Amino acid sequence: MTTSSEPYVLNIGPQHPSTHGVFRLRVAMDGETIVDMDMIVGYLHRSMEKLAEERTYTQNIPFTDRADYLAAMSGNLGLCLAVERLAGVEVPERADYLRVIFAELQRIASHAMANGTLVSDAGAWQTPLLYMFREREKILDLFEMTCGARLTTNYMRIGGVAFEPPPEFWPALRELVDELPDRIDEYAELLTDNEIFLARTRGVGVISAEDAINGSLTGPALRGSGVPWDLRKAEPYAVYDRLDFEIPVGRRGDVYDRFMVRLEETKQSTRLIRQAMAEIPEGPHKTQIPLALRPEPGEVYGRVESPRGELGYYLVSDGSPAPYRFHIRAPSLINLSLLRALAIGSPLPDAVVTLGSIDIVVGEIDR
Amino acid sequence: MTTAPASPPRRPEAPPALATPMARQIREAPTLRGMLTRAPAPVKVAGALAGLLFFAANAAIGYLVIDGRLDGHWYDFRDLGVAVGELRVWLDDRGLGPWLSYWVTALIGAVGILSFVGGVLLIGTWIERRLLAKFQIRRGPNRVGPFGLLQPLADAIKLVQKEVLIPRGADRILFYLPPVLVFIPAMLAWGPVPWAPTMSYLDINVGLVYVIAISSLSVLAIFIAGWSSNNHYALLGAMRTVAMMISYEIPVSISLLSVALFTGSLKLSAIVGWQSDHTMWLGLIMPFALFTFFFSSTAEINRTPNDIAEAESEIVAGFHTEYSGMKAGLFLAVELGNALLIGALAATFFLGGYTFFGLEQWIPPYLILAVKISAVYFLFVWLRGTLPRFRLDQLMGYAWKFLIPLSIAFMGVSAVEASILARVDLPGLLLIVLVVNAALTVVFVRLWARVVGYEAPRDEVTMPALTTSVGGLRAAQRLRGGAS
Amino acid sequence: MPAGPTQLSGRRVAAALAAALPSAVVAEHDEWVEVRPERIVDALRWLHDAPDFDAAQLSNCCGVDRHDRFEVVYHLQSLDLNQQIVVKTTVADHERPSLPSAYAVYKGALLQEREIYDLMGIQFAGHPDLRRLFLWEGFPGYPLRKDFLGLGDTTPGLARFPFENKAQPDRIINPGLRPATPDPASQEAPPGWRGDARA
Amino acid sequence: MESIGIIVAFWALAVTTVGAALGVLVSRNLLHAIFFLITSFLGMAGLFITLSADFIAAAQVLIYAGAISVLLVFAMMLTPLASRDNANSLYLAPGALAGLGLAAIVGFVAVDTPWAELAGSTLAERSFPDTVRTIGAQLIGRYVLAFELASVLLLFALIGAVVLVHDRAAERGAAAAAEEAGTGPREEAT
Repeated sequence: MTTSSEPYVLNIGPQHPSTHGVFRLRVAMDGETIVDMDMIVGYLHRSMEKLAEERTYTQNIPFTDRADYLAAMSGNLGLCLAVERLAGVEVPERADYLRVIFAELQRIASHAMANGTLVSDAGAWQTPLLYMFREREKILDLFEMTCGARLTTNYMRIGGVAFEPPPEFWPALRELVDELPDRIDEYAELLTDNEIFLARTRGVGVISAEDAINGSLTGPALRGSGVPWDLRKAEPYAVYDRLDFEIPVGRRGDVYDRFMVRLEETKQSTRLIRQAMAEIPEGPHKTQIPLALRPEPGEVYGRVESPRGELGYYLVSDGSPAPYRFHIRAPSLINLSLLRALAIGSPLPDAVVTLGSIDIVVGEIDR
Repeated sequence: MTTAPASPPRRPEAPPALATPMARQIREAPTLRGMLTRAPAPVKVAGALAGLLFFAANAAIGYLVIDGRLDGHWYDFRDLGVAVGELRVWLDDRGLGPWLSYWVTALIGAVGILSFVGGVLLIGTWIERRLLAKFQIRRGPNRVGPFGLLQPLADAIKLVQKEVLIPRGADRILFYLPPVLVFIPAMLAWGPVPWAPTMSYLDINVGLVYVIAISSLSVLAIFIAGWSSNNHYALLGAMRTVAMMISYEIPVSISLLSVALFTGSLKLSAIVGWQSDHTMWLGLIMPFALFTFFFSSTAEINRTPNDIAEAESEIVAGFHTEYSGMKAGLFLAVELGNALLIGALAATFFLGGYTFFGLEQWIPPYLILAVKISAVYFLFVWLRGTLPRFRLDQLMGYAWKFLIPLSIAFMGVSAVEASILARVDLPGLLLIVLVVNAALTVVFVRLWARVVGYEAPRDEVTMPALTTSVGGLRAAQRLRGGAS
Repeated sequence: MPAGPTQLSGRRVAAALAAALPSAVVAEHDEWVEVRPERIVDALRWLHDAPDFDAAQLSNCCGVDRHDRFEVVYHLQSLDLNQQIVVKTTVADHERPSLPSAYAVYKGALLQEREIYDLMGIQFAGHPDLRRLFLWEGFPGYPLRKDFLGLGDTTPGLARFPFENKAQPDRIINPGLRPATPDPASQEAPPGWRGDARA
Repeated sequence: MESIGIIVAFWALAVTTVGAALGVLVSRNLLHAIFFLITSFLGMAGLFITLSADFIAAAQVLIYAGAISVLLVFAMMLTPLASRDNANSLYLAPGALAGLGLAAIVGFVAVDTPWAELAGSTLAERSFPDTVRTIGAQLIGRYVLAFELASVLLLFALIGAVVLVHDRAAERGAAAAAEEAGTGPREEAT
């Protein structure tokens, strides 16, 4: 008797619990094993790069909120840094510290979301996700306190930040920073010693350091593969060169390492916030810039370490108030370069966990 | 803004109380503690008196039962089975033919089981959701009725109203059947569970085999559901279920065989009777069989950590992806009912059934069983709120490489011990067996783990390395070299 | 002035590149080096392999429409040396631009080049999977081109909803778009959402 | 004669069993045929219950309806799509002949058996005797040879299946490994 199997096509998405947005995978499967995969994106395409060419630099800041809507602060910061370098705008020191504080808060919130959904993809029925949401909620409360919005913050400005945080912000932040390390240890305890979680994530979705570098991976996906690369150290912006922190680096490049790198990064972010709170000077929070900023003709590639990796803005100016070309280097999209190679030959559950560990935000992929 | 305010740091002011109806409802939602403390004094006194009275009445009747004065009389209200038996005798005496009494009592039992399971399903949904909410630091349903108790009813009404969709290309007849078919075994398997010494609907001689046989039928309904939906997710879920059932029925059967070996009977009431006579739970004597039964049951009824047949992050809802409305509701209800059923079976086989070391004399035995079912059910919910999910191959490997060999080994141990127990009559022998089995479990599991090559994860390997200098491939190789 | 802190001088890269690949360099600048489009893959590979530059990662790759030509900008970076190199190349043909694909050197070019193809219409020869990324196959035009809005007959977006207008096959949904044969009814009432709804 | 309940139950079960068996024959869809077969098995289990053979009934449900049917489903899923049709085949005439012969044998046995003597008084009591103990004693007592022979046969079948599958899998695995080593699509990172 001969047995034969017929490959069939499975449409994962655009609406699927583990695609984290409108993201579609067309998967050819042989039984439970993936034999081929095609990624279909663009359901959330809003043509930001085209729209940006008709708006001033400041008017473009809200787009960066909507690109990576889980890390709006990092998106704001990246654009502001790029424009500041393009136009030669000086930033007050206090604004730099505020930027560090908010970017790191955003990193904690985003990593909490990423790790929570990863564990949820691994099958834990949302409990770790909701635990991590607890801290995320507090951070979003802080954002709301400061700039009135929780998700699309639109907080950074060219030359500083939009608002001074209100007086009640600082005690609340202090309280959060004090309790965060305990919370992170709690998650680590819940998951890192969990045999099932280890069995599901260790040795799964392994990306070697060579592949990760060649495939343009950045952020926790690259660090999980063992490459100590962090733009906050490599090309310090704001005041990161004055603050003391470490880069967590994975050992095998599997899903578990990416998870642990994110967990450890939240700890380091807490350290950074603590230092920034201690050192923050008095002073203005913003430099006045002209309403329609006209940078000299030229180009700039400004980049920051967003929670998902290297978030770059390639701006070309022709001397007019609007950018001639506005390109967002989206880490979510580019980190998916290796997804097909990773998925082929792996069983469906592993592919789901691998996708979760790469941590995509569909708003940023599609832009 | 100064970083060191003059006054000590304080929490930000609580936001002013919102005046919207929903906010008010949240604020004034009743809590159990609030109801107890805020109740008027007469209500408190009356409640305390009622509780005392209930306990005193039970104690008095229990005393009379032990005394022997109430033996076999139906007005021992703690044992509804006696009442049904009396009814049957009374009907027989009326001369209405032997089959009428049989059918009437059967009808009473069937209606009893159906209404019991139906009612418990509603409450069980609420319990599960509230418990999960507690595990997940949220509130859970708390709007409909007191504490949200009527939420399952509201859900059911909503589901009944919803349209039942049939996907294009589905096998229409087979698509209609499964929600009904899946309910049948879930109800039938409640039959032989003894709730009290004489309170059992189907106390048949082969109760244990019957339970295994009936529970093996549910896989068919699940497979039909998956196959007829004309959906790849459903088919994947169905195939996973079938593969899992084949694997996990074996350890379940073997672990229950150990029970049969010890008690010398396949009758559920006799199994409970054995545990009651020896004042010892079988689960304590054979912990590995209990674990095997429990773990395999989670696989058979699709509960975390073995819920791969409806793994929502992989195959959406598995075999019932295409079902909508009350059909989907039936699947979900059966899933919950199966959890309760496994609770009842685990309690009967391994946890002493309706007995609790003599306490069943003083409070109604079915309450004891209900408490045990709730305990096992709580464990299920706890697992669901805590653990991630296995992968299919890991689950299969766990069954075939770990559970089945060890179950067979422990069945051999149980056979030897059962034959010793049957021949030697020593007062403390059962305790010795208990200790020996506990030791053997530890030894066997450790040895077998070594044989199959399991290795516990070590911390220094799993934690990420920390560095302060950036670099590329060369730095990565340096770090890796330093780590290993 | 706008160069990044770790960015290498384009002149230094150009000198080294010209020594190794004589005909490759077209122009040099403080910030970038411009490479002949036919030699771009060779240049990238040389930069990738040269120990002085060690451009291990293609950090960013994007196109710029200069009205009569396209620029494609490659931001390369060396992680070990912590330096960044900007390489540009110019595609002269504005109608049917084509360029060799960097995928042979950098796997990370896979999706970035697809994105450029999708939004700018630059064909990458040798790309393994060159399809539209965000937009669907058959989308008219390439939206990031500067002349996209002036394409004449084609207008982006749906001209009409596919299923809605069974009774009126020529009902205009997009008020900016005129039908091929003007409908007398729509000429009387000015085309627009509200007017269409009434009609 | 029995009580009316038993009679009603017998006829209902008999109609179910035979009807489902006919459904197996006539249904074109192989999966439908399998489900008819399961219905037939369940009906047979019910018939066993009416005969007070509770253990056999439970075993019938467990083994035939629960396990064999799942095996059939598996076999059907693993066969190529083309053969999932319960179509007419060359075996129609020999199958009909064999079926008639079997029916003749069953009929002969049914007519020849002295049912009245065998039935005795057990049915009248409407209770199930302790059949499990009896069956167990018989299996390791009077019929031990047949029992052991059957078990040895099953063991052979098991080993044979393992051998058959194992050879193929090993060959295919080796071939795949060789192919992979030849092309070497992914290099192992050190």
